[in-house]
Amino acid sequence: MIHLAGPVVLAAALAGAGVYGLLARRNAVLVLIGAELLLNAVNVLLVTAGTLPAGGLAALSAGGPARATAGDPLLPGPVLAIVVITIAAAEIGLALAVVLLTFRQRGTSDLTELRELGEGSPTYDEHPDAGELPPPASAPETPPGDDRTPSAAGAVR
Amino acid sequence: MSGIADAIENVTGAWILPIMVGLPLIVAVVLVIARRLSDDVATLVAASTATVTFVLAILASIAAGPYRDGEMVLELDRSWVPALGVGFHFGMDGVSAPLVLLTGLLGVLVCVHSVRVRPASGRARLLVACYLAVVGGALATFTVMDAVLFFIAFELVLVPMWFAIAFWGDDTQPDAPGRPGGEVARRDAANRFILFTAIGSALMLVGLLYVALQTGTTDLGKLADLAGEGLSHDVQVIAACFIVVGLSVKAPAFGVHTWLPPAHTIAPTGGSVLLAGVLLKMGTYGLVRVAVPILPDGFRTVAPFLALFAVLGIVWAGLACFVERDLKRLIALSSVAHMGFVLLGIASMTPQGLQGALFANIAHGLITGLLFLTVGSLKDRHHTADLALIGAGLRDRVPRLGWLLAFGAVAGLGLPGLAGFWGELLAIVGTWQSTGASSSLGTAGRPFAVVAVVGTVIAAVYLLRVLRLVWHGAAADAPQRVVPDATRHEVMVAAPLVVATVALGLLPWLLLDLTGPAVRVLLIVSGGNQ
Amino acid sequence: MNYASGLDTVQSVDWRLLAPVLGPVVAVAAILVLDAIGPERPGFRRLHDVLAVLGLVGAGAGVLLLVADGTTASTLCVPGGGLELPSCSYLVSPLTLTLQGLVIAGALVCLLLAVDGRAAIDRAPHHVLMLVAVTGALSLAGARDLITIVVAFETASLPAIALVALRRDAPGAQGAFTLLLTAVGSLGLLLMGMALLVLSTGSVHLDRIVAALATDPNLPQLSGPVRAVAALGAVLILAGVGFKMSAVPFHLWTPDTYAGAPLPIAAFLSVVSKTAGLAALVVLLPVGLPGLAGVWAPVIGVVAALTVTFGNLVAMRQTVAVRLLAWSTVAQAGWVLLPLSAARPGTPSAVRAATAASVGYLVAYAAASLAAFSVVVIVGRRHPAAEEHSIEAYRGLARREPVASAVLAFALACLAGLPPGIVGLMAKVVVFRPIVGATSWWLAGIAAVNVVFGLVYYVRWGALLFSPASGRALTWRVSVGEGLALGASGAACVALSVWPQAVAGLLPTVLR
Amino acid sequence: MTVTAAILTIALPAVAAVCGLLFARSRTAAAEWGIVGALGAVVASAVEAFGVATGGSAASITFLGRVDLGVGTLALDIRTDSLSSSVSLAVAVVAACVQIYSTAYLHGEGTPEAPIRYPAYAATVSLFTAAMMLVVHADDLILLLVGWEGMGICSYLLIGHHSERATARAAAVKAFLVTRAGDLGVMAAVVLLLGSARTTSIRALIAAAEELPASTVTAAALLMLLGVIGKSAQFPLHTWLPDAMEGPTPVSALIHAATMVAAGVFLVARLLPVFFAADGALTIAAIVASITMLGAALAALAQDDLKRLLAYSTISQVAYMLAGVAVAQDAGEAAPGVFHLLTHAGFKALLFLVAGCCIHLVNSNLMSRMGGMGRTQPALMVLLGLGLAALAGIPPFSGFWSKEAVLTAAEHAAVEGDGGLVAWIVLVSGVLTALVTGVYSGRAFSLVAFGDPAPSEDGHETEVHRLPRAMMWPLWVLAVPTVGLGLVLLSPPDILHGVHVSWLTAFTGTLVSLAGVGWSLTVTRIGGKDVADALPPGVRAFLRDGYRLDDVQDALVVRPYRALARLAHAGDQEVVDFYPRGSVTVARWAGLKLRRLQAGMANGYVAWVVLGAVAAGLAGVVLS
Repeated sequence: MIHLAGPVVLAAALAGAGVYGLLARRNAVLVLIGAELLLNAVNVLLVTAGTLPAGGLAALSAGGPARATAGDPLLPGPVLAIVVITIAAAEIGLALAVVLLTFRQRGTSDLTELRELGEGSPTYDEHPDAGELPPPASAPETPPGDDRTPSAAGAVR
Repeated sequence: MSGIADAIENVTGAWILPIMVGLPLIVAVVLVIARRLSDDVATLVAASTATVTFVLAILASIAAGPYRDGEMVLELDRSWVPALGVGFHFGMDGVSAPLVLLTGLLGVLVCVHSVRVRPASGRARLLVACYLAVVGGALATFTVMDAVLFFIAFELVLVPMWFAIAFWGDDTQPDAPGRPGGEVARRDAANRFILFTAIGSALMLVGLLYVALQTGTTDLGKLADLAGEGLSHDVQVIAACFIVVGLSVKAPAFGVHTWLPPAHTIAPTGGSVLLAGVLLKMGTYGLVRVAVPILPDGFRTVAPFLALFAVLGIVWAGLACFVERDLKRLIALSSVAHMGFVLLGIASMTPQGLQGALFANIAHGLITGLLFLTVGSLKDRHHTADLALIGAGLRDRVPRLGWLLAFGAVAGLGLPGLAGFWGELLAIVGTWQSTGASSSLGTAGRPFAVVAVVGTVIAAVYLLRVLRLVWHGAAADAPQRVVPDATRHEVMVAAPLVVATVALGLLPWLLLDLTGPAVRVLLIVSGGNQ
Repeated sequence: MNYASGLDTVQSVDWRLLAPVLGPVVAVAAILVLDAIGPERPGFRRLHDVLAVLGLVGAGAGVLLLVADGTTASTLCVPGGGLELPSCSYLVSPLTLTLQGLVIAGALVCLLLAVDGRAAIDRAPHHVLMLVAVTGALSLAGARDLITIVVAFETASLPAIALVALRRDAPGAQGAFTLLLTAVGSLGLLLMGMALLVLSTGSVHLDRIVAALATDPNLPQLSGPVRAVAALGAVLILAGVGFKMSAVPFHLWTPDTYAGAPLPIAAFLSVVSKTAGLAALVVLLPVGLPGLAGVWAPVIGVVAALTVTFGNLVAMRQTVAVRLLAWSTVAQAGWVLLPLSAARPGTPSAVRAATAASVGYLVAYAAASLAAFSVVVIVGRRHPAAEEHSIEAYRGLARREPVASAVLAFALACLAGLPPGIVGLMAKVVVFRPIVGATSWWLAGIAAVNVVFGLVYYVRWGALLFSPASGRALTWRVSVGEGLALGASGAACVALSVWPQAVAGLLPTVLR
Repeated sequence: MTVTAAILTIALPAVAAVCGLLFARSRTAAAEWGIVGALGAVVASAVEAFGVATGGSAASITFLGRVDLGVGTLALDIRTDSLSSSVSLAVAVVAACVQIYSTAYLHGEGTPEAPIRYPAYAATVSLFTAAMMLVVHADDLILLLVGWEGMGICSYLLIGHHSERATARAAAVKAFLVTRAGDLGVMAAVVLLLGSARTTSIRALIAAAEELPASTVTAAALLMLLGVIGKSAQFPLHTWLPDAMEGPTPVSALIHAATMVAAGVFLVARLLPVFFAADGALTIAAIVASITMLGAALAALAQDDLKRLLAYSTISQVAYMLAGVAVAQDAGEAAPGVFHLLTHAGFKALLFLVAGCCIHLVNSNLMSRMGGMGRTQPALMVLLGLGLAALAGIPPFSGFWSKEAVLTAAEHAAVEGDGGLVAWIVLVSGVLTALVTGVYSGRAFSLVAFGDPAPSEDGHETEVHRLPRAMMWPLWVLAVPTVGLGLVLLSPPDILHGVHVSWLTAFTGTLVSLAGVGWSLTVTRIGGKDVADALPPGVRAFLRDGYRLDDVQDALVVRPYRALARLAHAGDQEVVDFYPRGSVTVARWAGLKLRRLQAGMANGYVAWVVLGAVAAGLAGVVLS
């Protein structure tokens, strides 16, 4: 039985790298790789858990069979790890499909180019239907006191 | 009388109460759905529905008699949401009956008023539907005997009244510094109304649920019988805080009253009448029905603060009225002062105080209803409620309206011999009495009473100012000299209010005998100040 | 359940209990086969719809059967050792059936809404994806071990992402990618939490985890670090599931994805997906980790308070109908979560009451939300701005389209908690009860304030319906699917308003 | 029968008022309703007086029912006794005279700018009468308050009758508010008594006055005294009364003679045992009366306006009444004050109605415009002389007897009783006032009857014409008590037991009065124009303006009140309404800021997820 510290540090390092990739990368594919790293950190933890005696840390620390439940016949850690790997695969498949779709539509997979749906985004369209059914001038739809400054985005388009 | 009571017992039993509540609500829905109905027919339908409802209210209050021992004779209890312990529970006693009758009466007047006097923006069919819904909701509030049902009934009036203000309200208010007029003012008024009231009722709900969870029942009757038994002092204080704060928004107490002037000012005439005459009463009724009997200890702790805000309201609103230019707004502000007396009477937790509060409730409903009807007519004719623009000499230009206004003002200043007097007097007596260690107001009682007495003069000051500016004076000075006087129809609508004001002023026992036994039961059970 | 055979790790399967989950699976298989063999003929296309509906109806029938049975039973069990009872991966309990019923009803309405829209182009993939997602949600409600939960959770999540992308345009792709990335990140957190739980308890079965973390005074107490690890696992699970509920701060995908998704799919996300989220949360926390309620309940309280406030504040500033609904759904998620904060360790009744309130609110919300979405979908298909039409499009609608307007107005009243939407009012009562019972006055205060915040935008929208129309107002003939969805969801709101017991009295005495 | 008559005295005018207002289609009909009501009241009160005189006193009966206060009940009863029957008779007679007189005084329909509004006028006068009757008969303080305030509002309506004049509007408001401020006292007393004594029944209070806690009785008496001071226009709340002359002259007769101002004195007389039991209340009343009688008499001296002169004389005379009651030596001895009330009712009504005739003739209130009526209207001047003689206390006119009775009582209290210093003050002040009264009475007569009329401003000479009969008949009717009411002392009824006139006092008083009258009458004979010219101009103006108390009132009450009102009004918008508006602003601002978080970047959203997880994780570890 190995000491817990090693795998836990490894998992932490993997998770840290994954989160970094997830947050800091601009390219969609690289971001996805960060996500995979995060999932693999989980796998390390799970496999580590598999090496613990039945009842896990709780049984170890409580120091006795009183708390120790019978071993889970499913080999919890490793089985869950396998499931995670499968899920990760499915997810990556779906993700790549979506990235492909994006690339087809917009010609880029750079996340900074793909943000017009965000309300705080500079390219957000505040009044998308303004052209079709002009709102009547007489009745403001917002309660009084409204300082309806259209966001900077509204002016851009 | 007993013959009628027996007949009702045989025919409907206590179902008369839900029938009375349901009828206007159902007709309101029908009126909304029936799009082909012309306004003429719709208003007639509404007027007759309101009349039938009023008749039912009268029958119910006869059947709920004779109010001698304060027991609830007319009561209906069915299970509705067992998981929450919420019952479909209706009942009527001496506290409810006057308010039910008042609501019925004002409902009739408002709907009859609409038969001839139509809103400028049209769609009278939907407006009277709103009125009927408000009446139904108010009747429900005054007759339900379950805490959660009370909360629902309390909320029931919000939407129709919001519609009445938001769609038929006055959108011609002039701009004032810091207060834009027109459509913005209308929307602001409607939103203020619904938002203030909603937060009030949410807080009230928290308090009610706390009580219900601690006692295991939401039945207001059972809770009143418990009279705080099994609720520790702290629990009672917390619950009372929530309930009192929540209900004071509706009442409204000083500090949370700023929704009221815009709402009353903007609302169409009938809406103002119902707001002042019925909706404000829901808050004070709630205090009498829920806070006083159920949380005697807690309410006793909170009462001095309530009384303080009540007294502040009396003085503050009275002073503010003195320089207010808009007549509708002025009457609305004066409502804050008048309801201050009601709150003060309740806070005293004395029989006299509660008697006074319940009386003042009704009196304010009648008098302010009359004033809003009259001012509404004036506003329709002058297209403004600004005192300066209405101009002087109403007594000569439009004598009927002028005299109605003068009568309303005189009644509003609490002249002895008219309905307004008794409530104020008894509320002050109760406050004066509520002194000493075991009372709710303690050392503050007497100072509050003194200030309240002064408040009665303040009312005279601002109402006489109104009369001096528009009722008195040379007709020749008025900007619009020739306006039509009140029609027979309008006088007919106002007449019952005048008669009732005089009758209650001279024969106060008409009302006090109804509420007296109930008040004693409420207070004896809760060990209130005797 | 016979464990007598030597192969004691082989699980017995009670297919009857699994019927609700299997219904959509069978339909998926049938649609796939049909798609494989059938050319694109109009008759066949309707057949796709019928099969999908049948799958859901079958699942519903299964739920109803089990409800009629009234039993609480488990399947997919592994034997316990020694004195231990067998641990089971799937449990049929009132909680399971309630959530499953909700999922099925919600999915059915969404499906009916979808069949005449964009989904008409991609019928087979659309129906398959939706049914698979439903399957995931259904099995999530019954899952009682971590592995099943993870699998079910992802089965519910991933197809939903694909459904968003089915719009096949840039906003669709962007919405899908946003959701996907949030889902992946959250999955990492969820799995991390689960791994920590496995690490600390050595088990994936919830009943064993409960036993291992029990705060029974007769047992030796857990050491602090182990408790910390488990607690960390619990809150990471909360963080991982939070995105599915659109809880702040895991909610940011919501408005973007709703705006990018086809409208029926937005409805699907707001009801079915959210139900799945609550199912995961309820199964993992109140059912799986009641002993750690002292840890997760306060965190949920903070999250719920943030969620409801944040959602309402931003919703007040929205003009686009679907975005307004998106933010309102955030706020409503806060309402759903609020009661869970009243759970306290060692008092099973409080935990149960809190969970019941949560689920009860979700039922009310689902009905109202579906009704509102039905109208938005109908308008979106006829408005030039399509999915992005603003609420101005509803001005004066009451005159032209009274029925749809009535449904929308009623739904908004329910969401706002105003009469005549009694169910909304009752749902608020239901939520306030546990909070008040736990004397969390700060939460009660925040909730009370948010009642008002919510009113602002619901009332604003509702008022537009009745305002005089300025120019041309929309008018339409609805298709069968739209009509059914509108009618059913509207009727549900009314029925629940008349009979709020359905919202208030959900879970009987035991929470499993 | 007595009781029925008492009820009718209240009900008949009240019904007449309501009917007149609702059903009178024409001016004539309105006048008829008013006269019928008033005459009915005369008959009823005569019957009542007869009944009381023959059948004994103090019958009491339920009138408006019993009121459930929550604790105990309140009986809204009325009573008849010699006090109420005598005062009600006086009220009814004066009211009837006023109603008849008014039909001629307020003739025609007026102009659109200044309409006559006769139906409203007649009805209000009827209501006024009814209210006073209620005060007179009430056996319960609250019921009394109903009538008391009813009079207040009627006086408001009547004073402001010619509301097209700004001065009339202001006077009406002032009259109501000043008396209402005083009425706070009565209201507070009612509150106090309901609290401590648990009753406001006058009978019960009189019976229990000695048993009640001294502090309660004192406080209640002092509070009621405040009301009395307001209603009876005593210093310092008298300022409304001179302004009230803006009302039509018959109304002034009604207000000054028998109703409103007398009600205050009546209240003290009615509740004398209570005041008696209260330490110091009567002392204060006596001091207030002493100040008022002399001060008002001096102010009357400097008036140029006949009605204002009469108004100040009323204040002064009412102070006599109050003093007469206040120096009573035992709880039953209100008689001198009440006697003066009755005589004053007669002669002051006469004086006002005569003044009305004069005003009617010259279209002006100024005495300088009226001169020479001794030649043109001899009959009128005889009546004026009778009234002024009674006012000045010249024997044998009624005013002489009653005034000397008051002075005798004061002397009695000062010399023999335990009245002490206060009684001396009253006595000295009373004698001085008698002198001044003589002077201004004589002055008025000399100016009106003998003076040279100043040319009218619009140039044309006032035409001499006969006064209508409806204006003259009431004068002769009122002249009868003015001359002859002293005769009742030959066989005094119950109510006047205790009225004594000592020879010494009578002699002194008469001497002083005659001196005053003589001085002012002789001034003109020896070339002077006006006895008031003897006053330095500054003092004269000061007295004419009522000691400039209006300015004091303005500075102390009116302006601070306005400032406070403006403050409250602005505060309502800016302070109280700040938090709802503030929270709306904050909510909107927050909404705007929060939606900016929605930057659209997918991995930005994940950053928030991670941040949330970290925060939650920290919280979880801390909480575990």
